[in-house]
Amino acid sequence: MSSQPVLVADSVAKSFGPVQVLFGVDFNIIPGEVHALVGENGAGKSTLMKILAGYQPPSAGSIRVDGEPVHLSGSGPAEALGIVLIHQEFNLAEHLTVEENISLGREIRRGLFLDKPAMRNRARAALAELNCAVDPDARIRDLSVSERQMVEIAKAVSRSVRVLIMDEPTAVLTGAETEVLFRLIRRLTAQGVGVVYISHKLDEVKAIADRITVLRDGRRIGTHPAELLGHDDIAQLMVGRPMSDLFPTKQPPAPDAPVVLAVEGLSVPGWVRDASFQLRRGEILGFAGLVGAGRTELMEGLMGLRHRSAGTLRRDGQPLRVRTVADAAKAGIAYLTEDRKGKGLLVGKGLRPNLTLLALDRYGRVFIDERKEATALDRAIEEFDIRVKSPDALVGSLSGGNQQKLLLAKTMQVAPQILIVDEPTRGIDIGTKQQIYRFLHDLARRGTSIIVISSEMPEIIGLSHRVVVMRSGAVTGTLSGEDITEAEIVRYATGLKGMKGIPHDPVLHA
Amino acid sequence: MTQSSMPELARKPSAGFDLKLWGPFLALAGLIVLGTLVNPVFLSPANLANVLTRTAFTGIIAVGATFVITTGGIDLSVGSLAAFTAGVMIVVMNALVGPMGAGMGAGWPVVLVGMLAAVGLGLVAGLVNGLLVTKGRIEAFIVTLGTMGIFRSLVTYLADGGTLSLNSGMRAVYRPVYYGGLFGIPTPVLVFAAVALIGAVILYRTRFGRYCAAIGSNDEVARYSAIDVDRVRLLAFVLQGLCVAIAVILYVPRLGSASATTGVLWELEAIAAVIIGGTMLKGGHGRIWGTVVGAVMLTLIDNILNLTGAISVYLNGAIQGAIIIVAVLLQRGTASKR
Amino acid sequence: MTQSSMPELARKPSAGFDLKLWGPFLALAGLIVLGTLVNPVFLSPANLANVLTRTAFTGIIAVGATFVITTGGIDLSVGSLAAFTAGVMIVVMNALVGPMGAGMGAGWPVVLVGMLAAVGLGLVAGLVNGLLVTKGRIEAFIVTLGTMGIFRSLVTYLADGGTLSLNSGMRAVYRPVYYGGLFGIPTPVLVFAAVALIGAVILYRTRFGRYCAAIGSNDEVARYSAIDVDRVRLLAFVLQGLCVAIAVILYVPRLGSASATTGVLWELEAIAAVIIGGTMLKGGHGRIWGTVVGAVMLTLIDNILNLTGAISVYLNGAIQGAIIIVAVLLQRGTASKR
Amino acid sequence: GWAQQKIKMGVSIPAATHGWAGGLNWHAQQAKAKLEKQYPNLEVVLVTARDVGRQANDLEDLVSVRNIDALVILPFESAPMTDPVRAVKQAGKFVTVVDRGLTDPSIQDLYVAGNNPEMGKVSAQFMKQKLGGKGDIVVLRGIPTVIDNQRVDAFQEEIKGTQIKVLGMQYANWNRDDGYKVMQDFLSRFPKIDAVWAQDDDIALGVIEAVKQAGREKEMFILGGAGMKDMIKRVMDKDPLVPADVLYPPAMIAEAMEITAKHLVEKAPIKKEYIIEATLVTPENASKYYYPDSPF
Ligand SMILES: Nc1ncnc2c1ncn2[C@@H]1O[C@H](COP(=O)(O)OP(=O)(O)OP(=O)(O)O)[C@@H](O)[C@H]1O
Ligand SMILES: Nc1ncnc2c1ncn2[C@@H]1O[C@H](COP(=O)(O)OP(=O)(O)OP(=O)(O)O)[C@@H](O)[C@H]1O
Ligand SMILES: [Mg+2]
Ligand SMILES: [Mg+2]
Repeated sequence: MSSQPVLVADSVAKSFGPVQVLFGVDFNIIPGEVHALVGENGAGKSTLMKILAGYQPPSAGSIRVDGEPVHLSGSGPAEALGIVLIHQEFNLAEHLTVEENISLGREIRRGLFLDKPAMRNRARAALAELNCAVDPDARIRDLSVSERQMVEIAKAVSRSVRVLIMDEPTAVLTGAETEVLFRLIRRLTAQGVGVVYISHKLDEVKAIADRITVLRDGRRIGTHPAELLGHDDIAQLMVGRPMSDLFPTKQPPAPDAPVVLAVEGLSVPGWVRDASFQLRRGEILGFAGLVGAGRTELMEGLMGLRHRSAGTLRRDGQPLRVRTVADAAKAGIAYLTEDRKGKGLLVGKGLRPNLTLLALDRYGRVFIDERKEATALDRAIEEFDIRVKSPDALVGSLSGGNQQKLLLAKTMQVAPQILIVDEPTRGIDIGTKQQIYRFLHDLARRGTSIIVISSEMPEIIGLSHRVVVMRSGAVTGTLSGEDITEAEIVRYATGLKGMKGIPHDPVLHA
Repeated sequence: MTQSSMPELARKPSAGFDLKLWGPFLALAGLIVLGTLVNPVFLSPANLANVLTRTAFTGIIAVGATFVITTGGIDLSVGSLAAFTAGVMIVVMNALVGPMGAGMGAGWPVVLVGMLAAVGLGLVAGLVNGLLVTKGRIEAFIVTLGTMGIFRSLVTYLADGGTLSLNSGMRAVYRPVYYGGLFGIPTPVLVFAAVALIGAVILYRTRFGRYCAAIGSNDEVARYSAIDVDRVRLLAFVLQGLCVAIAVILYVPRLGSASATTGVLWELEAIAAVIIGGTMLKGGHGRIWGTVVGAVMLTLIDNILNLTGAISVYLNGAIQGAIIIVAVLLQRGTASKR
Repeated sequence: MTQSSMPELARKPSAGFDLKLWGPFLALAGLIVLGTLVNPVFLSPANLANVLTRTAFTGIIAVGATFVITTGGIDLSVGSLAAFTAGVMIVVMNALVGPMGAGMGAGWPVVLVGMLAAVGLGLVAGLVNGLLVTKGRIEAFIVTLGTMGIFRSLVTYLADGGTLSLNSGMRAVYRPVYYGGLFGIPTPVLVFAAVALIGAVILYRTRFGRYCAAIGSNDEVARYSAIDVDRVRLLAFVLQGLCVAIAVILYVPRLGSASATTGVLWELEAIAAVIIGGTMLKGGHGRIWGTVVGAVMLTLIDNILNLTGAISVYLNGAIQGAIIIVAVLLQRGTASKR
Repeated sequence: GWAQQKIKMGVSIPAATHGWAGGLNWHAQQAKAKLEKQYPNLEVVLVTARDVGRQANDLEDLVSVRNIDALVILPFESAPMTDPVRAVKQAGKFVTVVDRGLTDPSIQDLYVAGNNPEMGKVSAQFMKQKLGGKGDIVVLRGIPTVIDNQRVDAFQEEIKGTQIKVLGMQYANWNRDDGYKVMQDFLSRFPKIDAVWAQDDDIALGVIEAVKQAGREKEMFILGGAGMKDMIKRVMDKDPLVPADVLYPPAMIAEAMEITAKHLVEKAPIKKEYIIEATLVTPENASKYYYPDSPF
């Protein structure tokens, strides 16, 4: 790792209108290294990367490639130089197929015409490298977020790349997929590719990075060799204060706490088969599984967001009919989606309408009380630490983590008794994560029952009183107390334990 | 259709002068200047009253269209529905005039029944369109293309291919609804203003209005936010039907008749008014006041062309088209240069 | 974690019979059955040839419209452009017939020049629409609403309000282009098939086609993928202009005339064909063969109505509308039940 | 100045949205040019409208901002335009109504018109005579309006009691393309057709092409209407397919404008009504009605 940097940012600054978000940041990437970039939500990581990859021009400062100053007038020229960015937010055309997205802008042609078999093969190869079994002919809008993320990665690595910038690639991936991704990254760096890796999962950063740069409030705090920084050091550099324990001590409900929700034999055609579980008052119930285990689909089926073919719900022992989200909301159940851009937030609208959309009936019967909304927004900004330069900003201009906080705030507007959160800390920095864990913990202590779906094993383990493990659309086991360990969860999630001879295709009967 | 899904900037509505927001109003001001230059009579109160009164029909319909388009739909059937509703209204009133008499005393009840018939029909038609779109899961474009043909046909059938004319006694009673006014302001203008105001309140200040915009900008997000997407879509079509009925109630006393040619191309005019006003055809963002300005602009262009005799009559359409493009070009152009 | 434990995720979109995909074709089959029931003459080769030949004009235009709509645009000006192009073509040919003569020998060069003029005009008009949309950043709806008025006006002006008729000598030369054929298949049908085929190849097998869908689906993503969004949009409009020109080249020899009424409402028909065929009005997904079927369906409905005397002529429009809705309802209905 | 003393005559007609209306527009413009040259202190304000509502708007504008002294109007439709024209009259303007009579004839000062029922009747009489009172015919109508109804009703009234049978009747919207399409389908549907009443020359031209394409020229004849130059020419040339035409000249607008202008400027006395008869054009008299320069 002695060679010259391929890509250098020289005191880059960036302003959006009157708001400055980057202040003279220096950054460079050396071939064959993994350079991690960490920082709080809204620190400017994504913005810096977009500038490096040509998506946005810097307001000041310069970019150099191989020592030569360049003016990247778009992502095209950057890609031509081998600089490829995997976006934090999905950057796929929904109506197009996986293959079409992977090939977009780089189609293989034979003569005038597209060479579809060649492109399909290329797509399949790229996906296979990621152990991802998505059909190249599937349309993006039919994929789950984790699958989309894999497609996004496949799209990036199938280009000829010298610098690969990954903006929170693992936010929606489970440990297994992350392993696969890391193998891929190591292979790429061995070939001399420089990798920039942005993540809020500091264990990952420790595991993969050679150097770590910390960004705070648009300024570079420092760049250090990874081996010199411990987990806590990074956290402290990021948030500017020492970090205490991430997870509060668990306080499980009494064993005889009433069952507030009982799900019996719920099936979602094509996704989930015969799932049953119970949720107690004040309990945090974790859901673990690999990508594609069907956890999201189970919850969406429960909420009336997907068609159910079988299954009964009981709320406080009474049969409950949930055909729409509104029914669920009436029963005090709220769901936070994993797909914040596609299903969670209106990116073209402001914070206020987004915050109150789910609970608008609480803001006036006929006319909306905008003052009350504004107050609620102020409170949410405060409570969830949403970093926004102006309350009139459009949601699309918020940093990813801050969008996630807003989404959480939105879900909490209905003050649910049962809260289902799907990847709740996706893209959230470690400082805020701690706040959110504390928040969930306190909520449960005050009697709210919480279901947490998460791909982050520590999160599941650190938060849950009990853990339900799913695999291929079926519940394979439920763990509690001391049994909640990574090894045990993985055993159930991969089919080594739980059900005998899991059929590979159990749920596709519609 | 060039707006990007990723906003470039955090836009502050209050920061300075938002040209995107004010564009339609500027374009309107430009047209008024043009009109005055062409012929000073343009600014006479009588002419302005005429122009605004005329705008009322398509303007009121366009207010309804703003809702449908904001939810991401489209309604091509409004012109035909207007004709059909006018036809039914006339038939109803003519039929009642026998038993109830057309004298000044008995006239008003008949008119009221006619109005109720119009409103009822408008609501039912909107419901049909809405149900086909939501329950039938057919594109609004196709549904309303179909009902456009159906309504048009029905009025032709009703009129036996000719014209349905309101009983002359009834006309005398009904006339003031179009030709009368309050404090010198013609009734249609007052009604138009009221409809626009109510429309603005609904769109900007009620849950329903919010939901319309939410559905138009991302119906999945709306669904996940416990919004009954189908019901809101349905209601938007019903509202559109109601607006058509109101427009017809003002229209019938003007010409006192309905035929197969009544309201032809009103749908195009209404949609054009909505889009010129800054509402996005793809949905998600509606602007009632923009729509009002758009509707007025379209009438003004006609009026200005009538004020000058300089141009070959054959080229009227070309001038109209050019003015529309230039007006929108100017507002967009200045807006993007910020 | 072992790799072998990954569940088999691969979902095949092609699993089984895709009714969404085949819907338009089923609806077409239904119409054909209906036609045969109404009048057995329906299936006669002469009638089928008539129907297909008639479909050619709007069908070819609709192929172009498929591209524009797939990119998320819309073109309302095609009907007017067709009329204007026909007018210019006739004027050009009539003007040349003097110097070049209309004899059988000299006739073809004149026709060729006329065709070139049509193609040139179509391309330029498409370019104008496209530039206003891309560089002017005006909604396609407004741009083409404007040019619709402009082109219509220009042909009226050219024809002095009346009808432009092709020199009768020239007509004799040119006639075979419409009335002739190969192996018993009328030329327009052959050309239509060729245009559709080429359209399908472009949409499905070229980069340009893919880019159209990508832009319609999400123009920001397209831009991020280094696609020149403006250029693709522009090209789609130019392609639309070319299709209009081809349609006009087939249309002029039919009646040898052009007037202000030529091509009225063709835009609506073309867009309807596209949408019935399964292309999404909001863009992102285009289907050429669906468009062809949609166009044929629309002509068939007319034809079937003309072949039966059972219905009051006043109600033709209603039946048409109802058939359109039912046809689409059936295909959507069956599709969603999967 | 002298401009103030100009006499203004407003002319409101439907826009050139079909052939006959195109002819109307042309004749109106010719007349405008001619009259303004003939009477230097006359200004003719010509406005065209594409629907009833707009024509009503035009009348308002003519009175309120153009300040006309007289109005010549060819109403888009009779009943709906009655009140707007009445308003013009009440504003003290001289009113000439052309072609389509108002429902209240007392409004007009002058009426210049073709005769729609007469046109249907004359057409039927010719059919009866030419077919010998017996045969199968098809009818292509215009667009659903009162005029169209008047023509068709009178036609059907006249053939009542004969052995002429109307096999089929469809709207062809006064449009060549629709005439062509509808006729194609009639030809598929009916193996034997003795005559076609196309009612309008634009439709007739489409019908002719369809008949020719089917190779059935020998079987039938076609009767159009209006007096389009192409059709008059065919009659003149004794085209067996087009044995006659029934006149309904768009030039009536010019006549109305001339009479009105003459009255305005020279205060010439006028008759209250000028009815232009629906003359049957035959090879014998065709040359009288042939205007090769007209676009119609
Ligand atoms: N297009 C934009 N318009 C206005 N402000 C923007 C825009 N894009 C980003 N910002 C602002 O810039 C700041 C930095 O955002 P950025 O997305 O770079 O943060 P980040 O470090 O990636 O955070 P996260 O960890 O949450 O992804 C934020 O305050 C954000 O609101
Ligand atoms: N038996 C099965 N056969 C085929 N595909 C299956 C089967 N079971 C599940 N799947 C796949 O499961 C996936 C379910 O989506 P999803 O990835 O959202 O599940 P999840 O448990 O929520 O995982 P995550 O939230 O980590 O993404 C789909 O991609 C679907 O193809
Ligand atoms: Mg970020
Ligand atoms: Mg999930």
